[in-house]
Amino acid sequence: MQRINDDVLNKCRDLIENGTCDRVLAWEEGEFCYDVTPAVFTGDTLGKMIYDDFCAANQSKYLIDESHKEGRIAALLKPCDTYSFNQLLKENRIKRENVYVLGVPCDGKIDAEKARGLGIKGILGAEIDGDTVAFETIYGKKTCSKKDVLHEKCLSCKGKKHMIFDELTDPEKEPETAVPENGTSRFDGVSKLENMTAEERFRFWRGELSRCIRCNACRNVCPACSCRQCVFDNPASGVSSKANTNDFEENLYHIIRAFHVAGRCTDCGECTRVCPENIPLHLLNRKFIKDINELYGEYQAGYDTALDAPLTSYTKQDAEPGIVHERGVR
Amino acid sequence: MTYSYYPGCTLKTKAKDLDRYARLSAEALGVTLEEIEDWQCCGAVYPMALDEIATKLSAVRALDSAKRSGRDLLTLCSACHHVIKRVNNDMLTNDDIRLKANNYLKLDSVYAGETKVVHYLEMLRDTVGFDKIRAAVKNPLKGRRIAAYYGCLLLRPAGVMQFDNPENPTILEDFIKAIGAEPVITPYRNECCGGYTVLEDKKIAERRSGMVIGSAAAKGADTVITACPLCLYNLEANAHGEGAPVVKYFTELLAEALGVK
Amino acid sequence: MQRIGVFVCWCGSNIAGTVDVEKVASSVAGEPGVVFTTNYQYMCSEGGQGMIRRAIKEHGLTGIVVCSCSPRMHEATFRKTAQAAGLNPYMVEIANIREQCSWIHKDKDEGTEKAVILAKAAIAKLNLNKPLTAGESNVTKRALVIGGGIAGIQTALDIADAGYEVDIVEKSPTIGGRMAQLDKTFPTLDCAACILTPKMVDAAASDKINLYTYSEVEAVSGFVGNFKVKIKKKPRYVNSELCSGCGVCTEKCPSRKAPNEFNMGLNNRGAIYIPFAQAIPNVPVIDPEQCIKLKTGKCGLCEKNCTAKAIDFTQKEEIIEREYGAIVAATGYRPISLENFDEFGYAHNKDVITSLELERLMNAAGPTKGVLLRPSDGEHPHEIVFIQCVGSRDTSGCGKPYCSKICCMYTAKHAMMIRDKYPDTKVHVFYIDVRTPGKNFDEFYRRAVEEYGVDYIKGMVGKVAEKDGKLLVQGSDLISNEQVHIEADLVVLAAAIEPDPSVRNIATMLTASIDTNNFLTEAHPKLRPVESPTAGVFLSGVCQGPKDIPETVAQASAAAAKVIGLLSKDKLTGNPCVAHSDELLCNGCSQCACVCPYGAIDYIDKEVNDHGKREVRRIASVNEAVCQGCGACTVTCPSGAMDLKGFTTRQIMAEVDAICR
Amino acid sequence: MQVNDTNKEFRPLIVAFCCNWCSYAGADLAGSSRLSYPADVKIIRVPCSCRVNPMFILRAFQRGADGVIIAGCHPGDCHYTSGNYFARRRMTLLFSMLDYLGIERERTRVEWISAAEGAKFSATMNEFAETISRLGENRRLEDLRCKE
Amino acid sequence: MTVNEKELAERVIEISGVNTRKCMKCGKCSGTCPSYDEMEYHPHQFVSMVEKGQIKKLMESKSLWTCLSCFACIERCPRSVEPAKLIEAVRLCVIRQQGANHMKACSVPDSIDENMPQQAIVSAFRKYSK
Repeated sequence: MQRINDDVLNKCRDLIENGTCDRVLAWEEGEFCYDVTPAVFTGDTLGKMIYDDFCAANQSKYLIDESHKEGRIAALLKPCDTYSFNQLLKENRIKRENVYVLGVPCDGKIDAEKARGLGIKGILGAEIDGDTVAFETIYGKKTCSKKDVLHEKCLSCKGKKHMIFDELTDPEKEPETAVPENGTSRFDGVSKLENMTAEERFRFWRGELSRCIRCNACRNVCPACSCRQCVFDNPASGVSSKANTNDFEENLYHIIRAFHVAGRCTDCGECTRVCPENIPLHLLNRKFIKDINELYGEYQAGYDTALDAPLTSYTKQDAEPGIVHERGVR
Repeated sequence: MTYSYYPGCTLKTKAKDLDRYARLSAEALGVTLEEIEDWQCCGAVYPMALDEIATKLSAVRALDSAKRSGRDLLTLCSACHHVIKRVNNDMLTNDDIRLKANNYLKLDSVYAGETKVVHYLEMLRDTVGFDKIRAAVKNPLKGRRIAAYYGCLLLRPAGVMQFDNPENPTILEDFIKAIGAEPVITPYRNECCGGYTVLEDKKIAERRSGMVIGSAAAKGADTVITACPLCLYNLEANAHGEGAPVVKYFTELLAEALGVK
Repeated sequence: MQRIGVFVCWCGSNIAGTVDVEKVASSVAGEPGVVFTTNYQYMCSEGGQGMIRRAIKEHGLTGIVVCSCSPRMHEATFRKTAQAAGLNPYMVEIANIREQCSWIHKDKDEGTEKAVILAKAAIAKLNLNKPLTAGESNVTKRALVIGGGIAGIQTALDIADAGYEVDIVEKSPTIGGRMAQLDKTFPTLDCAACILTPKMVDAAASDKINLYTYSEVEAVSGFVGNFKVKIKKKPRYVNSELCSGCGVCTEKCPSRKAPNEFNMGLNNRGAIYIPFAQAIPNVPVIDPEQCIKLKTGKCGLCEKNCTAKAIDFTQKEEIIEREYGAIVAATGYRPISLENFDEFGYAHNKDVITSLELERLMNAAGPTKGVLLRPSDGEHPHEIVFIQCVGSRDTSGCGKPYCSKICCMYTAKHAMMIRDKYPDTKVHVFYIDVRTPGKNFDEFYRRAVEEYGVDYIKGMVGKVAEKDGKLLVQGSDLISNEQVHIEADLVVLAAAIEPDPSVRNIATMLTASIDTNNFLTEAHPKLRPVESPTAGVFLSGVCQGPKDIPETVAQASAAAAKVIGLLSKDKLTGNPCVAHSDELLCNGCSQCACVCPYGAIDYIDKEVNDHGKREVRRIASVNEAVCQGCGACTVTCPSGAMDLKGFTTRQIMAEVDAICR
Repeated sequence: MQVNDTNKEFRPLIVAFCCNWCSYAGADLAGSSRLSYPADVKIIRVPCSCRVNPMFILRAFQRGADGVIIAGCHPGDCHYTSGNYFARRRMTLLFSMLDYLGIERERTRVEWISAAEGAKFSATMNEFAETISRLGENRRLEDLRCKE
Repeated sequence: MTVNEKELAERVIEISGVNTRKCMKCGKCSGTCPSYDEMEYHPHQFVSMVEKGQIKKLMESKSLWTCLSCFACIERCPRSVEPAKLIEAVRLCVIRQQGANHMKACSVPDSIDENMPQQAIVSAFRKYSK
């Protein structure tokens, strides 16, 4: 199966040849077809560049460093990546003039692990076709329903519209507005937890968070967790710790991490995607997003950089913290 | 430009002129009005009570029909416009009404206020443009002094109707200028004609409409125009005596000016 | 490692009655850093302080913990004590074992146990204290007043009187503001011009006051004591040095189409004009929008007729840069636009006017020479209706939610003056409430009713309709429970007032906050009513909230007193407990600046050396003279780059740890 | 044999963060008015409620606190004009998150106490200490703390 | 206020969606009302009487049937109180009772003439009966 659309590749080649950019941020293949990693290409290495239905990573975070290098880089950004990109622009982390945003369309990205769970093994390639996915495997062709193999984050896709771009590779496909894929169901997971008893919630999170091995993958992939030095790595902060000395540590770590990105998290879902222990970390971030939406009005980080962020603004009529108590036992 | 068109009951019976001249003029101006199928009476009054759902459904059906055709919904009768516009606003902003109405109707897809409701006059102002109308006029109504009568339903509540400044509207005056006549402004142009109470007690309408007509006459208007069949009825019934202006639907004068009457 | 001394006070029996002070002293002796502990009857007494001073010297202490009353009581005392013994005053921590321990607990064991923990927390914090020095900055001994109305003039006069230089920037061609437009003033009915114009003359004559009329503030930078301001001087096209103020040019000007702003558009003025006879400076200005010469190149009649050769069509806009130690906003107000209130017929009826227009119609220097005539036909009105609260107390979105405060009183004034001058005139006032708090205010209003027979109707007007040259006023009379219909000749609307729209831009430049109604916010609603939250910026007059003239003048003088207090200092000493950003940790994300109420955080591009790697980064930089030390930024900062001196994250965590141990 | 500890009455550990301008002064007033509240409440002075970092609260729990209360100026009365408004949002979200993690929502609280409200300070602390005593030792956080 | 009246008042508030406490008693609604002289209780009284729970008096009043639903009181109210919605809610409390229609179908033919538009008849029916 083709690993990159000719138009996209040619566009990148043009951008380098006509001097607009000198590098391209895209993906390269690893050992297996689904084992793809973000990588920077120059004119010479463009041939290795890929962009297909396995390329799920949020590319925006790489642009913090890349945009501070000399020259200009073309970045293949999916619609969801542009929210993070915008948020980083708002926080002055990216030098806008050094990035040429090439908006690429996205039909959702395939989680090979989920496919393997369905018994589809030995994957050689895959392509989304409408509501199904066609796999090419060493055992022959296989198909399955798209929603069964999409990444968790794609199941609550914010929509197919790019929030910011210099050029779209497929302007025909660009919708006028961002329509969320699954409407209101994005917070179902959070609501389900909210409706449990405190005891059940406690057991749930204990079960999940106790698996944390503090590999920091969630932090390293998160575009909002882009501090020059993380408080948890800074001995002077008083909370640094590499390994867990007790069970509390990972709670502290994950709560503080979620708090630090509250109001800035675009809900890109990368934390959950990369967690080797499959901890549903996005449920922490989404809890903050849901609370913010309910208490302070709908807010989508990265949607409009001119809006005040919920935690750096206030109204005099804001709910009192007691509202947490008043909502009662759920 | 093509609109889904909702004529309403009165325009099919007592107010045929309002409808006929609107259609002729629209054609002359290159606007297509496609009457929606199976429309039902809008109910004539907007049910203000929050627990009234059934009485809002016919408006929702019309709105949904326009949504399915992918077009804006054009209205002409002031009452229909008022009802449909306000019900649409409910569907857009009131979660409870939206939920209940959709539960009743069981439409193919949820209707949530997507349709844009446009009054014929708004179409003239915003889509065609009064400048273009002025250019299209074949028989300018020179020398005619016309008082616009807005009534209540087009203007209020302004927050929902979004039609014009509710106390100092200009759309009909601009229209009058566009067809070559001179607008006469009367302070009662946005005061009630007496409305439906005429069924019970003609005296209220007599006083209210008499005031409107009297004021228009005192300011030298030869014609009063309106977009509402009930206003026309009340005003006409009280436009007697010497120097009383005639009461017409605005579409009739438009057709006359465009030379399609 | 610190060398800490712990001093436990008995406070007579206040502390010692419930807390075993000796046990407290001995229990903390083994805490990290503690090298000396003692207890004494009254630590704050000269004896106690002497004991502290001696111990500091004898034991080479680097810091002291005093276990005593609330730091709000004696922290300053013990800081001075420490300083006298050569310690940095910020190497002092207080454990509050009186108000928050001995006074509220009865059981001695319990009290002692808690006192020990509080002492340990203070010791833990002190171990992380660093000597702090307050920053100092110079003060430019000059003030800027933005706005030349009565508020700005009064503030400037008071500042000048104290011997400081002060500049007034006024956007219109003359100072005087709204008060100059008024006829009489309540509650004494003295003429506005008679009491205002002498002040205008004083301002112009003062060698300490410099007027920039027809000028606007273009940019503000810097901070308290050290503001840098760019002032844009618009071209008058008249040379002020040469002009004699004879006014011939204004008479010769053939352009007569411009509405006269000073008369609220009730008549027209020329393209070259002096706003009013007592204008200061008494120099005409050419309105480039109206001037035939400037628009077409032809005309120049004014130039030909000017014997002083003062007309100069080549004048250009000028930018002046000046430095100030303090800035006072006195930007004033205007009546709201009435386009949302056309039920009262303002748009179509010339005889429906605003109260400010009535002021001009009643004024001897106004368009009717002070004779009350209807704008439509120049006839005397015989029946007049006043409508109160037009756009005030309106939460529907059409008007303003607040009470405009001045309308009740000026309407009583108008009604009374009309009845006095034209006793055959009937005057009705539709009111919702009559609000007259103020010295001699209610008496004034009652005079209008009782002596002058003004008809006050409790209710509101719903519609004003014109009929045969009369205005039919339909309103409710809630007392008699009827709808009243009055055939009036003139209707006067008490339009709500709103801050002058220029305030938005000025607030942004000054980093002074404005509320949802665009009024400038005060630093504290009760205790700091004339200061803005931004240090060095003060508020004068209606820009802070609706006010009448006496209140405006009082606030203007209060703002001046604050300015004088600031300018009288040679150096400003800051609060050393301010935020500080670690340049190596800072992401430059700007979140801290979003929560800073004082605009104390700027971003600078600075070359940093991050473990050998040199690069230019965008980093937060706290202006210590402006920061007040609230700490909002520290929590917003995800990387922990922002910290608060005196209350550092590690210090507070050390206290938490000590308490929870 | 020693008597088992469980017989001893449970005394909670409560950390109170008080803003310098209102609530700390309110605590002083409670003291000078001799309005008592349990010695279990230990006050940490901060310049403003907006200085309270969620990390401080978690740290307190980590180190053994059974309840944490933050007291600040009433909304609209902040010495720094807006600090408590920011604190209000932060703490609302943090408390909601703790609740979401299954930690008893009663263990955290924000109260607005002015310098004149000595009685309110005392009443609040009495009531809060009672609530925490009733809840007992912070078992759930104890689990988190991995105590034996 | 009887228990029954309290329930009625709550019902009126609920179906009208009006917050009577927003009223500052300026009387602009009554100053505006074109039907004022036809009414026994006037728009501003509707607001205060609903607030006080005096629904029965209102239900018996002819004011209910003379409101023109012209929305002028709603438009001009400086506090967005919407008195007309209260009048409609009280009217509904009446006509939703069994046999309490203000207008009966049989009486209609007498009141109409050949020019009267359908709109008038439908409107009156909607306003006066269930």
